[in-house]
Amino acid sequence: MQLHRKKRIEIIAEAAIVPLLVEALHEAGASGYTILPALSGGGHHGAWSESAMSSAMQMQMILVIASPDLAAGIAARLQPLILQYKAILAVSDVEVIRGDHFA
Amino acid sequence: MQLHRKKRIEIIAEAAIVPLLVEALHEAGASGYTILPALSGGGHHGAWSESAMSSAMQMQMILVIASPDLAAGIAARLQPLILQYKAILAVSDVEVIRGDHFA
Amino acid sequence: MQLHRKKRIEIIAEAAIVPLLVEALHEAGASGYTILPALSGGGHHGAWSESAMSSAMQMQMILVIASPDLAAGIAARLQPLILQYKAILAVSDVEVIRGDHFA
Amino acid sequence: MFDAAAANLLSPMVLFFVLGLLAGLAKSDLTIPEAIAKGLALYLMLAIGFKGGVAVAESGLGGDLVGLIVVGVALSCLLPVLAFAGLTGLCRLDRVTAAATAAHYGSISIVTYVTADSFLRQVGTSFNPGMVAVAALMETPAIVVGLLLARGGAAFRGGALRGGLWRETLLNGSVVMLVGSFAIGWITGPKGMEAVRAFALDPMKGVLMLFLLDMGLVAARRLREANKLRAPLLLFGVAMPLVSAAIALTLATLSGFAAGDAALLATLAASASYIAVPAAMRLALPEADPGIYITLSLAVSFPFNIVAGIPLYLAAAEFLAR
Amino acid sequence: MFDAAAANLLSPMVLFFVLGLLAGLAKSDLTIPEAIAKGLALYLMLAIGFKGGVAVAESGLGGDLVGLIVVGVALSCLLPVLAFAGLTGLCRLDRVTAAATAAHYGSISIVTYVTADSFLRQVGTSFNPGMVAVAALMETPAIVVGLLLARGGAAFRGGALRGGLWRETLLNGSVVMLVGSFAIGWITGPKGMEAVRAFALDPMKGVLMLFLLDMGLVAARRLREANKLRAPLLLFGVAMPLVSAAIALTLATLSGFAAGDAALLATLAASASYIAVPAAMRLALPEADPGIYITLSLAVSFPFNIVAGIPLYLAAAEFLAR
Amino acid sequence: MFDAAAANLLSPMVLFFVLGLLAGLAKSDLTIPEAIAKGLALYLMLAIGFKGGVAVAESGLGGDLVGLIVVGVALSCLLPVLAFAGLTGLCRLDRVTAAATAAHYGSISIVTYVTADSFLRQVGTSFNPGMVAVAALMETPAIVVGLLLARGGAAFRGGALRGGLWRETLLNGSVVMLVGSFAIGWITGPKGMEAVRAFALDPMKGVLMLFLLDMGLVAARRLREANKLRAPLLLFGVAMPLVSAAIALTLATLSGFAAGDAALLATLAASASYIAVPAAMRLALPEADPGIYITLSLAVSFPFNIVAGIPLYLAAAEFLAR
Ligand SMILES: Nc1ncnc2c1ncn2[C@@H]1O[C@H](COP(=O)(O)O)[C@@H](O)[C@H]1O
Ligand SMILES: Nc1ncnc2c1ncn2[C@@H]1O[C@H](COP(=O)(O)O)[C@@H](O)[C@H]1O
Ligand SMILES: Nc1ncnc2c1ncn2[C@@H]1O[C@H](COP(=O)(O)O)[C@@H](O)[C@H]1O
Ligand code: NA
Ligand code: NA
Ligand code: NA
Repeated sequence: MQLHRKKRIEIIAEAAIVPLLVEALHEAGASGYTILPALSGGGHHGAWSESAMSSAMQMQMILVIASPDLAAGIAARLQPLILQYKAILAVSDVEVIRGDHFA
Repeated sequence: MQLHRKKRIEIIAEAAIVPLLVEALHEAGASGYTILPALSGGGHHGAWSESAMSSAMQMQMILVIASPDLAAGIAARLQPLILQYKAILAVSDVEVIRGDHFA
Repeated sequence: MQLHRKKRIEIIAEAAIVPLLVEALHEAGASGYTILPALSGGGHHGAWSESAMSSAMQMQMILVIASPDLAAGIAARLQPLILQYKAILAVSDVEVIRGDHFA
Repeated sequence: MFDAAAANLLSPMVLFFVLGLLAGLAKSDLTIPEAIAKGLALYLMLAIGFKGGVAVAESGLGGDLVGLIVVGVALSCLLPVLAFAGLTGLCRLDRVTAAATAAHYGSISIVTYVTADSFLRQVGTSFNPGMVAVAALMETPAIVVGLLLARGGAAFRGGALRGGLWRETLLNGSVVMLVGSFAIGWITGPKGMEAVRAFALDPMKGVLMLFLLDMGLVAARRLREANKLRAPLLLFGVAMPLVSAAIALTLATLSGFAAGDAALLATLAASASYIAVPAAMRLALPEADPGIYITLSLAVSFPFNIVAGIPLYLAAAEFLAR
Repeated sequence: MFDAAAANLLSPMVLFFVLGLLAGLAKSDLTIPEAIAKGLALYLMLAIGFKGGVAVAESGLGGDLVGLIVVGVALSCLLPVLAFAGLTGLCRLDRVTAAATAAHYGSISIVTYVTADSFLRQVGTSFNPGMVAVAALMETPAIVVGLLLARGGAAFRGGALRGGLWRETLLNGSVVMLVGSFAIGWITGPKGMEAVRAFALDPMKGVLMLFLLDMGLVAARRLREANKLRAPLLLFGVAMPLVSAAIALTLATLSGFAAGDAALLATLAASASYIAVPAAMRLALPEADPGIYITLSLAVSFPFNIVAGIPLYLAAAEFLAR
Repeated sequence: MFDAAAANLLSPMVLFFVLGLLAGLAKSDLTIPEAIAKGLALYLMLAIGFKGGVAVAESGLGGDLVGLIVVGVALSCLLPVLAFAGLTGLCRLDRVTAAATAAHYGSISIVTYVTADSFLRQVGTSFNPGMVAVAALMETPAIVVGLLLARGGAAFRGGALRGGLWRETLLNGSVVMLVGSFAIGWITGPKGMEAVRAFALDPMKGVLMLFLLDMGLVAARRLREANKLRAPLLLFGVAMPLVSAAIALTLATLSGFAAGDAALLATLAASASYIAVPAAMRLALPEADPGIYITLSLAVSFPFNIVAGIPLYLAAAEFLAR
């Protein structure tokens, strides 16, 4: 069985800007993405936890698997948004089945 | 403090087939797994987001930590299901505390 | 665009002890963390799935990005809790934008 | 008929559905949490099943019920064949996606049924209280027919009907909830209803109203998220309910069913599943395109039935019953 | 007594519980979203607490209330010791898991209490409106006793009672909700009830019905997911409620409590916690096996009490009161 | 006025809010699932909008409604300027965070409005049924003013008002829900209300009660999670509602509005947004600190208005109307 080397990009960002990031992902050429919910967290701006009152500090995680080249392009395309909105973007190495599924 | 080298297997698949994959994980000898929810996503088949109307495109993530050998076995055992149902399986390197906990 | 080498720490633990782990993370000097929900899972103690009846086996995932040094300190600080409560702690390599954001 | 159409269009239920559609198309960020929507859906099944069971306990199984069941199940088996012919022949869909879509149109949408039920009560047309049992029994036969259409005899030998699928089909949540609530309503009768009416009966129309708001939002989002549906498919999503309702009305007239029963039977025939059948199809026919069948049933046929279909089927049923 | 048992078994609440059990055992995919079930549970605590408080505002604290509280708290402290002896002696469970399990049986299940309350009203047996306060006060003492049984004196010196545990125990959500709602009901009285009765009173039985459906599903799933429970443990899950109820009824008779109060006290004694206590035990006694104590309390004793226990305890209480 | 304050403080709604505050401050683990709380919030918007619309259909648009709208929208535009001056001048907040916070105080909190509505009914003070439309129209103008304060003219040229922001602002969920429900209530009138009153009207106060419990929990948690607010900011969170209410009451008196209308207008002016505006500000002014503006509006001004503000504004309005 053959595995294919890809990159795994994980973005932690406020729910409010996730649509902007997804748009940027499309522009960068990502062929797919998955968004996961978060419950709570903490950082330089204090702690938050999900609540119906306000989604203003609610974070979500975006997960993208992409080829190394595309991953570099995605990171470059998203960087301004990541900096402006103080989101987190982390890249790591993964190996996948179905290599051709990922742009 | 000693860390132990293991593999981290991440599977993104439709909720409907997650039970099949878990069954296959058991057969492959995995000693544990954790399933995380997803909110929305997009890919070759268009975008989806969770809704009460139909779980037909709802994705979930299965996470398995396993020894390198077992991980290879798991990937091989799951491959046909991954291909048939167009799921995603990605493997990466991790180091864990409590090495003996993982088959 | 420059990426910075960090560690990604992923902890899978029962919801009930997550507050203890977060406290320990603070003491270890982590500058931030994010908690994600889990739906179900299985392991040496049998299977669980989320239910309103009892959060006694409900798991959550804590995600922390930290510098390699801090990550070692975090793992050391959390080890007793991880062992006592039979949680999972896995460390892997990532590269991030905004290196200075992470202690 | 214009009165009926107006009564339907001006009911708070349909207006909230339209509000949801408009908000969704305008990309408003209004959303109803998934858990709430699932809870509302479960509530509606419980309430409609329980109410039907209590009504049967009160007034007995109407003489026509067996006939209604036979015709209903026959429709659930036959309509997929028709839909399949249309989808492969006229819409040039691939065999497997066509078969999966056809199964949806043989099965039913319980929310469409609940909306029709409350519409009939509003305009004062009576119907057989056991009708909800007909709805439950029409949910699943179409799944098997769809699999046969996709795989031929191999459906039984090969993988399609293996594994969790039989359970998924026969014990799927909505069938269990409907049939179970119906049975409990029947057993406990009016006394049971008295104990729980403030929960299970009185708020039902209001819950339906909120749920239809969500349906409108989801249908609009589905329309936007879907890769574009070609015109023939869109047409199918409107024409198939009309054809199904016409066949149901014909059979109902031949069988001499009352106008209310005929209208509900037509509504069931015209409605398409978007809960049970998609789940079964993803498992059994993974190569079928869910973007087609969910969008058609949820975002085209469902709105059509809610807004225009139900009063139309009632008007036709009353015309034929004269 | 047979009448009472039949009235219980044929109530929509118990029938929906049985439906949930059957659907879960048959592996139906029927599920109620976790958030909805949690919301229903919170609602039931609010409603039962508020109702009790309003009733006290209306009719005053019954003369027996102090006695009921004393006996209830004593039961919550003593029953764990008995359970511990049985679990270590007869079932040969390890010390820590036995102690954790024992704590569950000293504490109470508020849903069992709500079901008994609505059963008593249905059959027309009156009881002290402050009884819900007894329930709240019985929730937590057993936790401390369980820790003492597990750790001996070390429970106070070492880690077990440290940290969040006191808060977890005394300020746990269900206690706060029950006691808070009771107090607010007492303060606002009938006027407050009038303002919110369409929410807090009228739909209560119906909500209980839906919640019990979920309890049935969860209990069945727990039975399936659990590593097999050995026969002695299963037996314990049925015998312990009977023993606890018998002791409670004896004390109630000696104290001269009315039949309704005695039946509720027996129900509280017989019921086992599956919310507050498991959470506390995971923190304080991580080496105890949750597969044992959750399964026993949720999947064995809870169903037994709902289906058979409650009418039995009432029948016995009425017999003893004669 | 003391009677009014007591009536408010002793209503189950306010008592449950206080229970939530206390439980949250004591770090009880009582929580209401996010989905449930969102569902309750949507319900309250639906119910209050629908009720307002039906009331307008019944009694017509009161002659003052245009005047109320003009004054309301003017307040929504002017109050942010005042708040901005106070926040930069007296509290020494940075320009962008001050502007973002100011926008919250120009906008409104619909739950505060619903609480005031039910308080007025309880004490028997009548008001214009179209008032809920005033509330909806006051939600968004303040957002634009806030952006102008932060960015000056650049708000229109540069990025702030680009992208999803207009939609976020004009089509945000709460506005759509309020305005849509109001319109549907108006269209369907008393007949529509009759069909859904057991859902949309009767349980409203009870739902508000449960929702306020959650608001109390969330406000307390926010207070605990927030990096410490300095004293001048805390003071602002109490003083600003008083100043806003005073201005609103002055304008209302000059315009000759009835006491009930004036009290509601003052409540709207005094209340600060914690749903729509924070979401818009995170997008448009990411460098503003949400820890400041959410904590101030949710954890300081909201509790003040619920517990003390509403009866105070009514007392003042009645005094001025004499
Ligand atoms: N080092 C980190 N690891 C994981 N999540 C983080 C980290 N830092 C920040 N976050 C998440 O990002 C949110 C905002 O971070 P901050 O801007 O530092 O307050 C936090 O509340 C966390 O949810
Ligand atoms: N490259 C990717 N990275 C992360 N998730 C993906 C990726 N591709 C697909 N997915 C997920 O898998 C689902 C189905 O993908 P597809 O079959 O390409 O439509 C998508 O909706 C995403 O949730
Ligand atoms: N190898 C594993 N990979 C991922 N999750 C695991 C693994 N082992 C255990 N878990 C999670 O941890 C929980 C408790 O594990 P255990 O103590 O082995 O029963 C399981 O129910 C899973 O949610
Ligand atoms: Na059909
Ligand atoms: Na007990
Ligand atoms: Na305001």
